[in-house]
Amino acid sequence: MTTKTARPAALDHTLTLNVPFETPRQALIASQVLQPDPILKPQDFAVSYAAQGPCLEARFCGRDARVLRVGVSSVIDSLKTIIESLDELDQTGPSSTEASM
Amino acid sequence: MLQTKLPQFPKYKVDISLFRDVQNSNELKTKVAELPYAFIDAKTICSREQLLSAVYRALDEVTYNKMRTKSLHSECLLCLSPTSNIGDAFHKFGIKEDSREVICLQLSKVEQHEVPPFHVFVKGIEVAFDDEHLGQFYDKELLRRIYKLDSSSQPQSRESLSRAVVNAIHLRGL
Amino acid sequence: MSEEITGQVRTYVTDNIPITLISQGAEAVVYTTPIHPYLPIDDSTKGEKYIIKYRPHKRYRHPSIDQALTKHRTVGEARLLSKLSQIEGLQVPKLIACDVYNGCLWLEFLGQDLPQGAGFSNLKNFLWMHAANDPYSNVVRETLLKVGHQIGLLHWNNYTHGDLTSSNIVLVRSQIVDGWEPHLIDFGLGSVSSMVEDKGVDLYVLERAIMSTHSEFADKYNAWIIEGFSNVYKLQGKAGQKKLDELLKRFAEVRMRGRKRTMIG
Amino acid sequence: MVDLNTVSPKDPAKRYYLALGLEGSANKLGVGIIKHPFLPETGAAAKDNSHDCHVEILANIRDTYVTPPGEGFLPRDTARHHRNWCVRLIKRALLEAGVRDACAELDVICFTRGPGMGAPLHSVALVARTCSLMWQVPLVGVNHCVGHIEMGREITKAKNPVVLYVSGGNTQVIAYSDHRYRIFGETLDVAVGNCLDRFARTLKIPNAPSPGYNIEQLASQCKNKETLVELPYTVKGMDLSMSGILAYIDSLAKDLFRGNKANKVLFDKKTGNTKVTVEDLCYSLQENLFAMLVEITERAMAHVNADQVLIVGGVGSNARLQEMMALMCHDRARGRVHATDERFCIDNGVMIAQAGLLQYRMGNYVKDLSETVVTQKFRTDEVYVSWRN
Repeated sequence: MTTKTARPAALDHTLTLNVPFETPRQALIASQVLQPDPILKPQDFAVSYAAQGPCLEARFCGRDARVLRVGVSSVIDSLKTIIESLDELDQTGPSSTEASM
Repeated sequence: MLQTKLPQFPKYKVDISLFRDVQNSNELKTKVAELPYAFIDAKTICSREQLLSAVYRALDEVTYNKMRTKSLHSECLLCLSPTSNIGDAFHKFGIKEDSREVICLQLSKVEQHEVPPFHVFVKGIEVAFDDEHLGQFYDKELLRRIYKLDSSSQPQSRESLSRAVVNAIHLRGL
Repeated sequence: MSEEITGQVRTYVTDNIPITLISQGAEAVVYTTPIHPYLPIDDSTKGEKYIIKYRPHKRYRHPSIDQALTKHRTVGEARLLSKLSQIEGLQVPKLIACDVYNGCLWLEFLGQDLPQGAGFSNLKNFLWMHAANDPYSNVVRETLLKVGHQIGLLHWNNYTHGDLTSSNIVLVRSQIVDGWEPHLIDFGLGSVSSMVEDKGVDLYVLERAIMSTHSEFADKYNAWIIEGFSNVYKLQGKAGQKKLDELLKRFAEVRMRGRKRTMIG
Repeated sequence: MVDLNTVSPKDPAKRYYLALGLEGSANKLGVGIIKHPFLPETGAAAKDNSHDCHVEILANIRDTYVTPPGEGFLPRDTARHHRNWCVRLIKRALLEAGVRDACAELDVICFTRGPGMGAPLHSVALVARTCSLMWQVPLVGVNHCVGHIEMGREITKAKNPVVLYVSGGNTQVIAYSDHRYRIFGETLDVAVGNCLDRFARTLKIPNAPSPGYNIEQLASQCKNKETLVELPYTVKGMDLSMSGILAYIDSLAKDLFRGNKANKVLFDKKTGNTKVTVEDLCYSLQENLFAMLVEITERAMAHVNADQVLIVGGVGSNARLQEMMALMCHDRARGRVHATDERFCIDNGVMIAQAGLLQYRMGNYVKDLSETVVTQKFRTDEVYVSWRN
């Protein structure tokens, strides 16, 4: 996890997350799943995703620390859901369908 | 004389006569309570539909709601009125000491036995109870005041006045 | 069920008043009868027809709601017609009698049969009749201008119709040769309203009605109606023009969103 | 002419379609799996058979986010609930349905695209997208209301009914014409379910199994059914308004709890005794609201000349509403009312699968993930209903 500060204009609070996945395919899926959702206030916050090998790189920038925090935390919530889906539902074969409930 | 029945209320018969040059209004007014008729000041009636509307409303009230006065005749007078004040209705529509043109109305059950005809009591000249004669006798300004028809929407013709009056009769108290 | 309701009405009006069912809406059933409820049969009533509009009892709702509603609506419609009848130039059916205890209104019957078997003289049939040969003829234009004029009068006086379809506009032969006088009927959903929204919806409902039945010529037809409508407001000078602009703006908005507001889930 | 077989089943040898449906637009999270046999007679020459697909329900699981009495469900918390449970529910559904290899067996994944609460919708959409990508199964975004309608039609086999859709978020009277479910009338402010939920909150009665159910129980215990507490009756043409009724009955309930003797509706003028109970209020509220609903439904029936009504949505499971609607249908056209039980009328995944699978079979599925963005506002009449005549 690295923090960068050199961003132009108003969105000068930035953060980049590198999330490791088991395979490049899973990283790609995660980036594709996150991609479509529009940002509610693009003037305050922006995010971009890229799959690099087995890693998902998410770059955030926001107008202030609070906006950045809120935005990042919501993406992390989403990521948790995606990762759980990948972990639990990928390769749904006889061996992995043991109900965990 | 108009002898009729309202089709929806076949158990009642309605007799109506219009008199002009009535000489004994004074005497008739004192006998209103004892005679089995309603005596109406013709100045306050502009059309047949006005009076018959009131008769219809009276029978409707008596049949489906309740009788609010002592007799069918007083019920008719009340139903002519735009307000629900019985004394006021008598005062406005009932015969006056100096009434020259008078409408006699008898509304009764069919089985009720005959009562003496109007002319036994009324000293005057009977004319047809129709819109032509009513149109000669009614007092436009008086009617406007009674029914509180505001001046901004002054009905021009007798027909439109009659229409406004019929509306008021059917909407009283509702 | 219509037989059941018709049975109720027959009992109510007695055998002396023959009735013919002409329409069965959700709320009211409408009959015609040749018998006037109180005027004797003579030259003035012979050959005439009258409307009986009956609001039947609804078993599904609680009796106290049912009675209150029937009375409220019967009175409401009668009162509205009474008020409208006082507006100069506005043509609505005459109220003959109102029996709130039985949910019955007696009204003047308006309209007649159109020539060439084109059906009853409501606006819908009238436009159908003309669509066949000369859809843009002068009589169509004149009539639609007058339709607009009627609605203009209604709205200018702060009333709305609530169900303004081309079947609820009935044409009556006028003094002028081949001319027609439009009358507005069925004020069951009408109300007193100064809200531009309600008026905009009225105009929109009519526009849709014309479009759905006379789509080919609807643009011109609707334009004529609006022209007649606007003339009423323009006669009222600056204030009228201001209200007209506001109303037409809202009409356009209503049209854009298709009458309904968008709402969350 | 509608051909429901424009897309072949994934495994043509099996001659059936399998669809997974995910629903999470409000506080219920639902996962359903359904099967449509490949019926040759629903092919090109067929009539409108979309209400008779011979659906087989392989799994229908639901988990409701229940809040304590007096509290409603907030979007954030509801979304968290859905995120916590969604994957577990899918696993269980696959197991129940006997789907061993989702990748090979599922034809389509259907999810609710709207209308509803944004955050809960989004959390379920994420799972749908992930599954679609990892299993290589096409996606269909479904309109929640259309889901209700299609499920109701399939379960009841109602042919072209007027639909009353009543739930926590919606109150609409709908009739089908020319490939759209057109809205004839609807609420101008709050939905009927919302109105009941909020009143339940004022009464501080439990939210489980549902606030509306508990109000229904209280109403049935009303001892004085002859007299109603008079409430505003606000039908406006084809539409209705309920916010005024809610505000008024809320104030009555508050006065009742506070013992405000000045309120003459609740307390006897002379003795000060209570005249009205909580049960009376619930009964009167139901009678009033439902009379309004039935009335606008009848208007729509008269308009389109229909003789059947289908009630869908959570409030549709209310027995009194069904009874009133049945009386109206009978009196109006000797017609009948169709309703489903709580398995189907309360939000569920099966209904999303049903509507989604119909759409999929017409060849209409997501081509680009940008089409899967959820939307809080999504009107029933925006959907092009290709699967009906």
